[in-house]
Amino acid sequence: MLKLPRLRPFDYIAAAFAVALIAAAAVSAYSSGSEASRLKVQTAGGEFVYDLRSDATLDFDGPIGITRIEIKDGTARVLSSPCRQQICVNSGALDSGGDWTACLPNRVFLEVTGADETEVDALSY
Amino acid sequence: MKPKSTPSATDRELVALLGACCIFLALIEHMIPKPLPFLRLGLANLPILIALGVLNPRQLSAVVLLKILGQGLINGTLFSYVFLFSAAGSLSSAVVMFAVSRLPDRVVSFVGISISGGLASTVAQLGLAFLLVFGRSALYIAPVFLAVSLLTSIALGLIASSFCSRSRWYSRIAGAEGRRW
Amino acid sequence: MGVQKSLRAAVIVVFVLLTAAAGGLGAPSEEKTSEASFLFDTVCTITLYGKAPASHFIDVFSRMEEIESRLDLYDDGSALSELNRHAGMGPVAVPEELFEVVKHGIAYSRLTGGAFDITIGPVQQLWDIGGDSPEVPDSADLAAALSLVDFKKVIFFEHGKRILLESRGMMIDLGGIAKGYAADQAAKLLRDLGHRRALVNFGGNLVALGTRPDDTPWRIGIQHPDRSRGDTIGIVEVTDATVVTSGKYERFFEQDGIRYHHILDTTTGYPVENGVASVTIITGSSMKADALSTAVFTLGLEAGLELVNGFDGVEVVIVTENDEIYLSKGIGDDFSLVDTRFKVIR
Amino acid sequence: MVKPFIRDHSAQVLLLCGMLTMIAVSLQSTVVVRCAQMVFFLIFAGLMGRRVRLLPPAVMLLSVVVANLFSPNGRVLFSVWRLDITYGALRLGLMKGTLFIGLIYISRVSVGPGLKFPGRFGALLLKTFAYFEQLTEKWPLTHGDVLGRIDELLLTISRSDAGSARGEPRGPEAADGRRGGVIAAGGTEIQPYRRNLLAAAVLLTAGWGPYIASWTLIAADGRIG
Repeated sequence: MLKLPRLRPFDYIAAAFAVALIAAAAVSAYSSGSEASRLKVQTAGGEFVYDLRSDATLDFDGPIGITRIEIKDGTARVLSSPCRQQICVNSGALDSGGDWTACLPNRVFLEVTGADETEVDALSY
Repeated sequence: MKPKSTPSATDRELVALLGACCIFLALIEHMIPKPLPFLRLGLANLPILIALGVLNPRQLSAVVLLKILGQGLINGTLFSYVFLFSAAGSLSSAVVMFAVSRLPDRVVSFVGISISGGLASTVAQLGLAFLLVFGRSALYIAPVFLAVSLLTSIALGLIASSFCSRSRWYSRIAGAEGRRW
Repeated sequence: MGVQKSLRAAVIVVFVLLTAAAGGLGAPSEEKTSEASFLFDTVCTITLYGKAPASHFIDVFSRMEEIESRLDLYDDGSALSELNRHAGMGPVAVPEELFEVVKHGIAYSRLTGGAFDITIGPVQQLWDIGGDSPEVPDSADLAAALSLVDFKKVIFFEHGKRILLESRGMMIDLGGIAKGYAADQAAKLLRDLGHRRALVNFGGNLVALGTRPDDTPWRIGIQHPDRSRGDTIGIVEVTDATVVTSGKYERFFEQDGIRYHHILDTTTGYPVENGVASVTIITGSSMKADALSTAVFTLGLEAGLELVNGFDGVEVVIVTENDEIYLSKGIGDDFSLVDTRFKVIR
Repeated sequence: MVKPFIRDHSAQVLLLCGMLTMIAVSLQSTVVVRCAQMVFFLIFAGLMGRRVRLLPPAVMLLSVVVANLFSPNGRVLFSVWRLDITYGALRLGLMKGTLFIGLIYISRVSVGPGLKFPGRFGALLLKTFAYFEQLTEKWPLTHGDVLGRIDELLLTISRSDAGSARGEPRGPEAADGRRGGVIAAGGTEIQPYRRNLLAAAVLLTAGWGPYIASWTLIAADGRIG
């Protein structure tokens, strides 16, 4: 049968490194904290979902024109909007679960879902 | 080219034989049914592991090239992603195993070399999977792959060690000064 | 053999790690689902916990659309527009729902001594804040519009559910209570559907049903008046309650460098400027909270606090423009400060 | 002049055309066309007598698609449990998966018998395949002391000096057992070099055809517009 060798220091180091690597990979992949943050966009033309980790510039058609949304570095913002008041553009970047903004005239609603970093359940404004 | 470094006929034979062993084992592995198309035992790495103690870097790279190319030819996947995966895995594992095998005998055994090589190969292939096919989902399968790779590479290290310690063929090619981990 | 032992140990460690990782994947506490829709000129979201069939969302939202179609001032086809068009022309029969909401609105107008007044319509229309072309109105026009604002001139005829607006040009604007009424109705509907906990958020008009999934009170953030949406100034903890905020930051426009917001003084016709930045009411009825938050905002700090302290079961958080937060007596420890730059005065 | 060259190098020509086809397939941006191409190359590999298995590519394609679905991108088509299936993610998964499998089968078709490698490395490869032959022939299908038998086998083979004993290896695809395919009707065997050239033409057409066709359509559109 197999004649087992005497294991030497580096064998243990390599095995320990491998176990640590597996543990690190498992933690980073499966820990609930790293649940993917997503950008949900509701428009007159349907519902869209994007991964906040992949940068993109997106155009959405609405009743009064095109709302342009940018996803960058894990945050989402409205770059430009055909609306007059520009509330959506001014509300800045959305980054944590529950953040949202909307362009009412163009019927575009953005919401970040996923890991809820805010400690409140809802916001009164 | 210096005449000294020109491989002798027997050395060329040895390179070809080890390369043939790689391809043969790859074929054996190919015939073993797998639960997932991506999980492999890495049997084809055994000859390279064994060759570490007998061949110089040039010859070793020739065996690795033969393995990659032969595998591609046998499976017909010479110019597809699969080939890219196998090439990346084989090359990175060979480089790492060669580096680790230069450590003194009392520090490392076949098992440690095999684990290092297996990890290098898996990390390289996961990297490619991330870039080319699976995207971020590659991260989710990474722990499973790394764990499987750890187990199989430990097994391969033990087999290599056991084989070399008693093989008459290995004694012949390695000679008295051949390393036995 | 030592080697085999350590090998076995390594194998066990790996599998324990893997199972632990797999365990972390599952085990969600109580599933949370949320849907949003554009209604009442804002974003309305409903969040349900536990088993929530899609039909529940559809039921509630279609009911909300029905309410909106009756109470929308800007929809020419709505029952409210119909009523406003007949101002000064005799009583108009209206749907029972509108009848009740207007009656409630007038009751709140009376209760707040006119600080909240649903007949503000003509003035609101002149400013058109939040509309397409807001501008500062001509003072003569404003005076004329203001003369039409008087909740006492709304007469109810229980028989036939008819309402009379006494003067021509009068206009009822339910914008101050419609969202509150709708949120109350949504909460009622959800309770009837068997939901013990839920969050109804109609543009900041919030109804929190039951408790959080871990049976602790809901934590409701109060919007910071100077920061972007989502930044909180403080948090109130509530169970089965509504939280409604009126803030001058919510809707406004700028003209000649001056910022005009949407909460209009029923006596001057101009946006209220009395040092108050926002008013948050915590109570049982969202419609009441909607009306009271506007009234307290208009009345200002002292009169506002006095008004609230006169009611049972109504609490208030008033944020002023000089970085102070005033709390009503009963709020106790349910309020916690987030932005420490502000001073809390109980 | 040309004919003998083609006759001798048809396997190389086929490989070259196969690689050109791969470029076309990876450039193909219409997801339906790429799916169709994948299916076509799979069938064609079968017709050419290459090993074609259905389950592994199916599992592969499915897992690539599913893996990509976890990264939502674009319009929500429908939801399965709590996962939103988005058009963008589905398209991306299909694009990647079909390319993966398509390239495998293009490669299977274009790496055929008779492929030669020049130079010293070519000679080494030949020798390697000669050893490989011996290994497959002498492989001991026995139980018991596997390592000991392997040791003996290696000793025998290295003593037999296999490298120079045999000139012509069976070459790639040898292990398959199924050698070359017959795509001619009526049972007439086509000459290997003709078959290689025919395969090359088919590959090029299937790869570049749709690409050029869409390009021409766009050009025509431009003229009309």
